[in-house]
Amino acid sequence: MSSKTIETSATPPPVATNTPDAPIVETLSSKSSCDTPMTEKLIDLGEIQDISILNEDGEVNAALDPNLPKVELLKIHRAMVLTRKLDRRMLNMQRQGEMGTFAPGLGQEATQIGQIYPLQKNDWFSPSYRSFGAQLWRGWPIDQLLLLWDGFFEGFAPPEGVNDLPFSIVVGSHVPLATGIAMGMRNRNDESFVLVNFGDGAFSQGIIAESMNFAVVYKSPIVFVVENNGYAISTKSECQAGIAELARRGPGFGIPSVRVDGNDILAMIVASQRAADHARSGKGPFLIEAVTYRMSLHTTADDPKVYRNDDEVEAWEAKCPIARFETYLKKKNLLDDAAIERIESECEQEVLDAREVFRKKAIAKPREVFDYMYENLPPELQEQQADYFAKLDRKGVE
Amino acid sequence: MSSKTIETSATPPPVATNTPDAPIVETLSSKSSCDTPMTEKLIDLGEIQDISILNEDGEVNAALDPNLPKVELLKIHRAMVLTRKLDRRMLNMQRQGEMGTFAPGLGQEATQIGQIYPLQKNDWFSPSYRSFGAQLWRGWPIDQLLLLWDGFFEGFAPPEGVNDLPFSIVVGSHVPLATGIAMGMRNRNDESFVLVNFGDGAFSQGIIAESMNFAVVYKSPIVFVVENNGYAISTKSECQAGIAELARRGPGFGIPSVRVDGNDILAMIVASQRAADHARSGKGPFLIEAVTYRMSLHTTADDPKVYRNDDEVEAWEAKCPIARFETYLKKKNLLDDAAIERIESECEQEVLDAREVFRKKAIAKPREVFDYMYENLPPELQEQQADYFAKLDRKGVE
Amino acid sequence: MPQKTMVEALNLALDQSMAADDRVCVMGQDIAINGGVFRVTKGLLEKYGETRVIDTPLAENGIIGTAVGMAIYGLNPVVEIQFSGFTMQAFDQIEQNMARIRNRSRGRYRASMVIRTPYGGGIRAVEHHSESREAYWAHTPGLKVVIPSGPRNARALLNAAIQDPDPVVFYEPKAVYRAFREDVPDEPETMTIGKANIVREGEDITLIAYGAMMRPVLEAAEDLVDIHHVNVEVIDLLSIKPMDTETLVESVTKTGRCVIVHEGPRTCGIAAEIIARLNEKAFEYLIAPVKRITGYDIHFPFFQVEQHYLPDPDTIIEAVKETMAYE
Amino acid sequence: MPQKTMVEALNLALDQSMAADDRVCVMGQDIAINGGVFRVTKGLLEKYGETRVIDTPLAENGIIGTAVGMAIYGLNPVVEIQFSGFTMQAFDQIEQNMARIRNRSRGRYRASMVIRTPYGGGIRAVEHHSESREAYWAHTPGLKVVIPSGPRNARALLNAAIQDPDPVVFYEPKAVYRAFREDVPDEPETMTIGKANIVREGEDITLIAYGAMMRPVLEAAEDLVDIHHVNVEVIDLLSIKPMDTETLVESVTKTGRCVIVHEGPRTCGIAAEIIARLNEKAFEYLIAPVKRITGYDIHFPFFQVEQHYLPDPDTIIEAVKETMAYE
Ligand SMILES: Cc1ncc(C[n+]2csc(CCOP(=O)(O)OP(=O)(O)O)c2C)c(N)n1
Ligand SMILES: Cc1ncc(C[n+]2csc(CCOP(=O)(O)OP(=O)(O)O)c2C)c(N)n1
Ligand SMILES: [Mg+2]
Ligand SMILES: [Mg+2]
Repeated sequence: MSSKTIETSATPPPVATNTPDAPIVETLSSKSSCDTPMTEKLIDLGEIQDISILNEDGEVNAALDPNLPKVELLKIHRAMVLTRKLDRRMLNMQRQGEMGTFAPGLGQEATQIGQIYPLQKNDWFSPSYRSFGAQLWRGWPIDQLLLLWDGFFEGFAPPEGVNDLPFSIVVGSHVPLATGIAMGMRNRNDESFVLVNFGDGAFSQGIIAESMNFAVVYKSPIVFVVENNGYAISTKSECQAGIAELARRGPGFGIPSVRVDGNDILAMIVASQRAADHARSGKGPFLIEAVTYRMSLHTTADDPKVYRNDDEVEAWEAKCPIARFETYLKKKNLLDDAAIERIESECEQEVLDAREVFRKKAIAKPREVFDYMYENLPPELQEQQADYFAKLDRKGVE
Repeated sequence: MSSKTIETSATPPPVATNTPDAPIVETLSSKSSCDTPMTEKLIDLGEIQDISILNEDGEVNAALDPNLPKVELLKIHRAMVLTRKLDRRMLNMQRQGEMGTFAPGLGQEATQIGQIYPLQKNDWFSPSYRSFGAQLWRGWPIDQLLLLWDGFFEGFAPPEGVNDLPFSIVVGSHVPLATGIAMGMRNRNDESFVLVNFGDGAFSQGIIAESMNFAVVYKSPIVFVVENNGYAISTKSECQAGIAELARRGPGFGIPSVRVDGNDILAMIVASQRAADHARSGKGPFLIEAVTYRMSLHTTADDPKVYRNDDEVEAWEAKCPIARFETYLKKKNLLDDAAIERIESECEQEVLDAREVFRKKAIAKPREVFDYMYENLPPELQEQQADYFAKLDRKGVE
Repeated sequence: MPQKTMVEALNLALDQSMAADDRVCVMGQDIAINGGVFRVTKGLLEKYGETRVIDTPLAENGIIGTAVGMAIYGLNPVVEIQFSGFTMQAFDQIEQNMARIRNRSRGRYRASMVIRTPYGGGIRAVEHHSESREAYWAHTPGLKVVIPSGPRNARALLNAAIQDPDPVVFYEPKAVYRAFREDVPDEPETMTIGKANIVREGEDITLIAYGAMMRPVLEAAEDLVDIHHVNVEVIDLLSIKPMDTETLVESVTKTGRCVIVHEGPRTCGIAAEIIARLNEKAFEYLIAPVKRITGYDIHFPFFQVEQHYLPDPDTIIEAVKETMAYE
Repeated sequence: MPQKTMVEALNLALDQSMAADDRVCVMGQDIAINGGVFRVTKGLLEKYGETRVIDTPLAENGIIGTAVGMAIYGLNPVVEIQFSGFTMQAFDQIEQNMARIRNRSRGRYRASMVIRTPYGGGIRAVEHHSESREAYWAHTPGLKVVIPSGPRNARALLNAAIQDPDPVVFYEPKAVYRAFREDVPDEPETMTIGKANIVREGEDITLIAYGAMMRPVLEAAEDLVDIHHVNVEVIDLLSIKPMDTETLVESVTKTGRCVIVHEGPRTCGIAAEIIARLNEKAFEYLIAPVKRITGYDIHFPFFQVEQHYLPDPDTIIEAVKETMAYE
């Protein structure tokens, strides 16, 4: 796993069957870094940063604190609380049979809100499926997210004015789209940038390697965020890759990278803003590894007890991104318990109100399934559609 | 392209449209590498070696010289000469219409012979299409290589006792097979290893990233050789990737890597032997970047004049791997001009003899095309085969 | 005989195959410690250890490519792809290596391996989780493609697929995974790949289907016989490639009428191929056009409306009635 | 009118499309400085610069995926994949994004883009360079698939494909690239995707083909008319998906007999689909079984024997004679 030194064998190599007089290849120990040939030069691979600002107790490293204005801090806090409320409510609805299988984001609120924070309206976002925190921030109505997870296709329609892709269900498959948008920006001298996120599991997909390479070759304005939440379903991130810090992969493609405590909202914002600046200023792609933990189920169809211990989960509870941030805000006298309670109940209410909207909208429209296949439905599909409508008619379905 | 430092923006970030009071994210300049949280630690990515032993004038760095026995040195030299003779002859045959499109390996003889040198009979080799140098070393008869490039499928049949895959035409597609063989070895406690090579262009294929990741996750005995010959058809390697040294990608996957002067046979052998030792001793995969140059055409269908200057090619002529090695051997008094001439004409004769064998064997066998589809041809294919035979019968084809 | 679901029956086939032959290994995402997202590989890790029950990184193309390598090395991998929609990720390794290594190496190497993957709709899943694209593999030279319809034939077919010296794509109808139980004997059973099964004999019309579609077809058949007095012959295809053309032709030669049912898209689907073969070999016996009840040429809809997309007994009955009425 | 090869005609279509609409850009391996391995994009770099004529890294899946992203952003990419065998590498991005982004985004985004790629045998190429797997794309919802047969329709079809708001897979018969010249007018021509072309009218039998197979078919047709006195009707399909079922059905309704020719593998190929549609819509007019002369279900053989694999005029004539003789 070490990428540091070249291992040399202490014993002579075995005799090759096709080389009767086996050569002795000397173990080379001298390492010179001079520039002339006939040497072993060393190529320095450099370093990457690992950023943490707010610790588990809500203590801040003042030298690194971005000192965001109060209104910003409160807005961020509220977004994290709202994300969590929605998350819990969806789980609850799912358990009650009012929601399809969905992927909870519990514990990843700082990662979500931190990465999306620097985006402006003209920037683009290509999310993975566990990104409703960021989607809320971008302006997706809660009721629409509920519709989506409950199997209504219209939930995927990006709201007017929101430059987001419908999220990706096939892990990694949305990443080249983001790179392509960034290539388009670059070619059109558009000063926006693209944010794309994916998981530690997705990072094994070759298409992400290809997308990173395209991004750096064309110096395109894109920020890759790998949300390392420890698991891809049951597979621990240690088993997913041969590097403990996934951020190491970025430099291997020539992409500046950082590692961040993904449960530390301040560190996430600092890293994301830095990445956004980098991308916007024409310097090409940037990679952020956000180290966090999937506190809940992979999806509601999953049983984590099969593959992980409660101990592990409990240890991560102490690192809660919201609690930590609240301590910080309290110390800054920007929040107190009463305010937190008020915000929580407002958020809860917002979710419940959205649920009502969702319930009203949750009407299947089976006749729409052909509507978005092509701009103009070809005759052979018109025929199939007519068959299908006849079938619905026979069943008495609207 | 630098993987070294994180760029920080000197100016405040732009105002996000959805955040009226824009936050000022401080530029972080302090870099501490202490281990406590609330800091910016630095993760050291380490170094990789860049090995060169024999320079363009045939001078050797004695400290690094593997001091191979005479018989080995001469064997290696002969293999390089034979490779070149075959190469030139194939080009000649192709131009005369006696050979299909083929991919010359001119200039890459040291890369080829150096990488294959440490392999024993039980080791496996999964070559790309520009590997006939290594294939000759492994025991593929010349006439069979000629058959293959002239469109006779039987040219792909691995000779008895040779653990090689038929080479890959789809760039990169053979790499996971090699990793899979290595995984099998690992699971079966087989102490052999697998060698796989591919080009600087192929390295952009996601499947190679996946294969490298699998190899390191399962600590499988495999050596990846990327032959960076400067081009993928017309695409310069600088345009193919965002890293000048392709070996940087290895550490990004947790794979120890070296860069080698691929026109330096001694450096190639030292690096390959080291990689082989590493793989054989259970330490997992190893990556070698061999820096060389495609002196000739991409394939006989290609016209390099469209995309590169003669100057560039000439500059590389001075780096000829064979000439350089011959100077070294002469200085060691292992060769003189007369001996070189003799070896050259022996090799030439060997190729010409093989051409005769090839000419005798070059008989199309159209009735074989169904033979290796399945172990037992299913009835529906038997029917198609019967149709096909009837067609051949009508045409009077054997 | 013990009653088993299809999931349990498949698990039994894997377990017994692994016990019988140590070259057999299983690999895929979440198949070891988690026992697979549908639990088909449950308990195998404990029994056979992590060199034979292999959790892989999340990369389908890498999984298939490395499995082909393992097969070349002499092992016999049974790969799970979590949903058949993700076999698209591995298309190149399937088409370029798995299907070709025998031919390319002129018989020196073979890819004796199985890709197991759940396919089809009906389980309220999200996008990409309900595809039925078996026609892609049927169109790909070098592969075999089989699809069981119930626990017992699933177990026997999987045994056959594992023992097959050539690569087999094994589509598992996930809607059937736990839908019902069947007697599955303890002693290993196998069956011949390439043989269809006449589930019900009849004289009036031939109904051809496979996989999850056998259920609506059999339901329709019951009503057709009982209520509409149509004596249907029902064929479970089981093997998509090679196809048991002989059995199909014989049946249609007898009945003169035929309806084919599958979930996958219509154009260039399995029904098209069956029609082409019937046209070639039973032309003079055909009394009516062969009807196909298939998925439409659209993306599988989100789950609130999937039941309307999928062929159902009513539609099948309608098609049979129309075909019977044709003169 | 200037006489052009197909390569030159395609180059003209690209050039004029790029001149007319600055959203059109071309991308692929070796297409800029090298002008493409078949020189279809020659000269475009000099005219339109490297932001619109984009040499890419060697990664087909990345090429298609990023092109879809560019299309979402509002550009109109025309991608070259060097050989159609390598579209396998991009199967997932084609199926999961290119074919779906319109539907997934409920019409908000579209992949108005073209994949141009040479397909088919006959140029003495190595493995993977002669495939004809258009049926994969025909089976994939959300795509259009077109295949020209000569310089003039190649140019018009490519214009149509570039202007199409939906993704088009554009297969170029590489055996025809430089095989002959045709008059190709300077002023831009286009044609309707989804329309077949009746190349020769006849009463006795319908011959259906497309792409490179039009040449042996037309050669056969000549002999059939002149020597065998069979008045064949010849249809050039041009658009594989959507297919001009109406024209096919009308023709076969008239002739009652039909032979279909394609290079790709037989099972679930384009001929199977045509037969299914004729069965559905021209059943009562069919006098003889529809014959298919196709590639076999094997890997495309190495080039010393490829001429035997490919459908040839003799085999087509034989099939027509058999079909004519059927009563
Ligand atoms: C290509 C593909 N393979 C498999 C799956 C099934 N699957 C869904 S989520 C998941 C794990 C993803 O893990 P990770 O990328 O770490 O994201 P996380 O779920 O942890 O957010 C898997 C295997 C899929 N959706 N797509
Ligand atoms: C997947 C795939 N895409 C495209 C090609 C066409 N092609 C053949 S060789 C080649 C360039 C390969 O370059 P590189 O990997 O550097 O190897 P080199 O030819 O320089 O040895 C290309 C694009 C192919 N064979 N396979
Ligand atoms: Mg994860
Ligand atoms: Mg190269």
